Amino acid sequence: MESKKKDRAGETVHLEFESHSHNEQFARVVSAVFAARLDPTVEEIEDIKTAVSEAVTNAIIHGYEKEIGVVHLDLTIEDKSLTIVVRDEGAGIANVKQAMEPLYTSKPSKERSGMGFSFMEAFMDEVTVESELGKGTEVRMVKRIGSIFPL
Amino acid sequence: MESKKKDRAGETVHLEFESHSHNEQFARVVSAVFAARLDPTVEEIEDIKTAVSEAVTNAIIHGYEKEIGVVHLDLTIEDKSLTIVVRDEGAGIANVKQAMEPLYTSKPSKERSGMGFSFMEAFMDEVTVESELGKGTEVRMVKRIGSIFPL
Amino acid sequence: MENGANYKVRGTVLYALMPKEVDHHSSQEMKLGIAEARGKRKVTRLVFDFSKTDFMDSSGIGMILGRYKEMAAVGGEVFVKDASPRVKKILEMSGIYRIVQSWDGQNEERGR
Amino acid sequence: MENGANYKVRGTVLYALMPKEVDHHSSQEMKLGIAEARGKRKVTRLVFDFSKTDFMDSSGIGMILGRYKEMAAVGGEVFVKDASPRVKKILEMSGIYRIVQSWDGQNEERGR
Ligand SMILES: Nc1ncnc2c1ncn2[C@@H]1O[C@H](COP(=O)(O)OP(=O)(O)O)[C@@H](O)[C@H]1O
Ligand SMILES: Nc1ncnc2c1ncn2[C@@H]1O[C@H](COP(=O)(O)OP(=O)(O)O)[C@@H](O)[C@H]1O
Repeated sequence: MESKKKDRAGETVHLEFESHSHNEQFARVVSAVFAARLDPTVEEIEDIKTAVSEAVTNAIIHGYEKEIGVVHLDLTIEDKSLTIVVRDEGAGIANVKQAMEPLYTSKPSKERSGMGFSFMEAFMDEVTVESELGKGTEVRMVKRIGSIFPL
Repeated sequence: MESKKKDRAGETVHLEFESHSHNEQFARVVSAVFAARLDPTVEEIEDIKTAVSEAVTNAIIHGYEKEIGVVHLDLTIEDKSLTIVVRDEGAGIANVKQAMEPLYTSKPSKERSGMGFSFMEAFMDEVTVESELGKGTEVRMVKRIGSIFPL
Repeated sequence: MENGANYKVRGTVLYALMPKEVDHHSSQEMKLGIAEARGKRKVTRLVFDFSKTDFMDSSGIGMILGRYKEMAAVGGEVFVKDASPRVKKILEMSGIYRIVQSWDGQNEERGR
Repeated sequence: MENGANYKVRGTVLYALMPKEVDHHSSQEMKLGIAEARGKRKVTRLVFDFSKTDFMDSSGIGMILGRYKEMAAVGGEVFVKDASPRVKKILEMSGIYRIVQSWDGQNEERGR
């Protein structure tokens, strides 16, 4: 089966769930199960789970805050890399550059550490954020599995 | 959290994946993880996994046959019941009544046993099928968890 | 095989160690794996060993039926070994115990 | 608590047994759980016991920081116990070891 997969352009699964905090764990588990196909190390799986957890938590608490909205999670495997896209149709970010600065948080009173984006960047090979105020936020992350020398 | 959940109308997750046979297992795992919230018995989890496996396999081999299409899986928890909807936009079924008969299969040469629908019906509390030739098929299944006397 | 299926021949008995999950995906692989293991050998008994299996659905039943037909065609027999309660339930529901026998309690040596 | 968090007070030491997964969801529960366990008691040391934890993200760091501020406000200290390599990595990346100490090797009795 593995050899056949390589001929294809890649494979995506798409998940939609409501912005309840118990779904943070659900999103992590689904991502880990899907990523397992790339035969990652335990460390790589943990990296993926952490990054997914950060992005999904942000969609839940910053994107939708008090309302319940739909969080979209796309997982794509292509060759040996996993692309994760987490999207909300929530508040959006006014200043993405500032938001991504280590320790910046707009919610210190909610015991946020401001380390979410830093963790995503530390554990994934690529992180890009697109956001529009009042429209929502899309975080795209890439993890290359098993490559010491990523292209 | 559990007590709060009861106030809500229910919760749905939606999953879309390509009709590759390795996704049969993926669909089972995701369903089992989601269903775990209802605190089911091991037996109930196995029943759910079997039913999901049957419906998803059918979408893959009968719905899409040789092409690759998208399989939709909706999981909804409401009170103590889990509703599973498996949908494909594939071949459709000409005669649903005949298709649901025990041992009926349109693909005996493919080593199909014709027991898929019978297993779904045996393991779930409700099974309904809607299908249109050339449009696709939707299988809706309900499992009530922990109730000896279902309403 | 990724899901853990495995085959060995002892005398004229072919043991098929079933994977952890027997579904349409792994059944397709097993069909090929068993054909390969049989090769041109004379096999009179095919034993499905379920000791590692915790999931099976109707695709597994279809695969077993397919192997049964092949074995019956040459006068051979099919056995089931070490099925978990869940797998036993699936086998029972399918009515397959009418054509396959239980290998449990049988001595491997008897098969030689 | 569903995810396995647990609290006990011995003398003036509060032990918080962290859940299997420390995320935003379980951190919210822990904030309440620890406040309840402290109650009106005098607590001089808060020990986060990670022996059962295999996952933590930045929400956990935020929760620990929050508890640290509360403890510091009354002159108390915060400790971390039995962190797995992964949890240690997260703690190290966050720089939190500048304010919390390692409880490993400490004797529970010392806390009394
Ligand atoms: N999905 C999102 N929607 C709206 N704002 C977001 C989103 N994700 C992040 N942000 C903003 O970026 C800031 C920094 O995020 P992060 O580094 O994860 O730290 P934290 O979540 O601890 O605040 C947040 O405080 C918030 O203002
Ligand atoms: N999603 C589907 N799309 C098209 N046809 C289907 C679908 N699901 C079931 N069928 C039809 O119903 C028949 C009976 O299904 P089932 O009881 O699961 O047995 P089997 O899959 O072993 O053939 C199939 O052989 C097929 O003709």
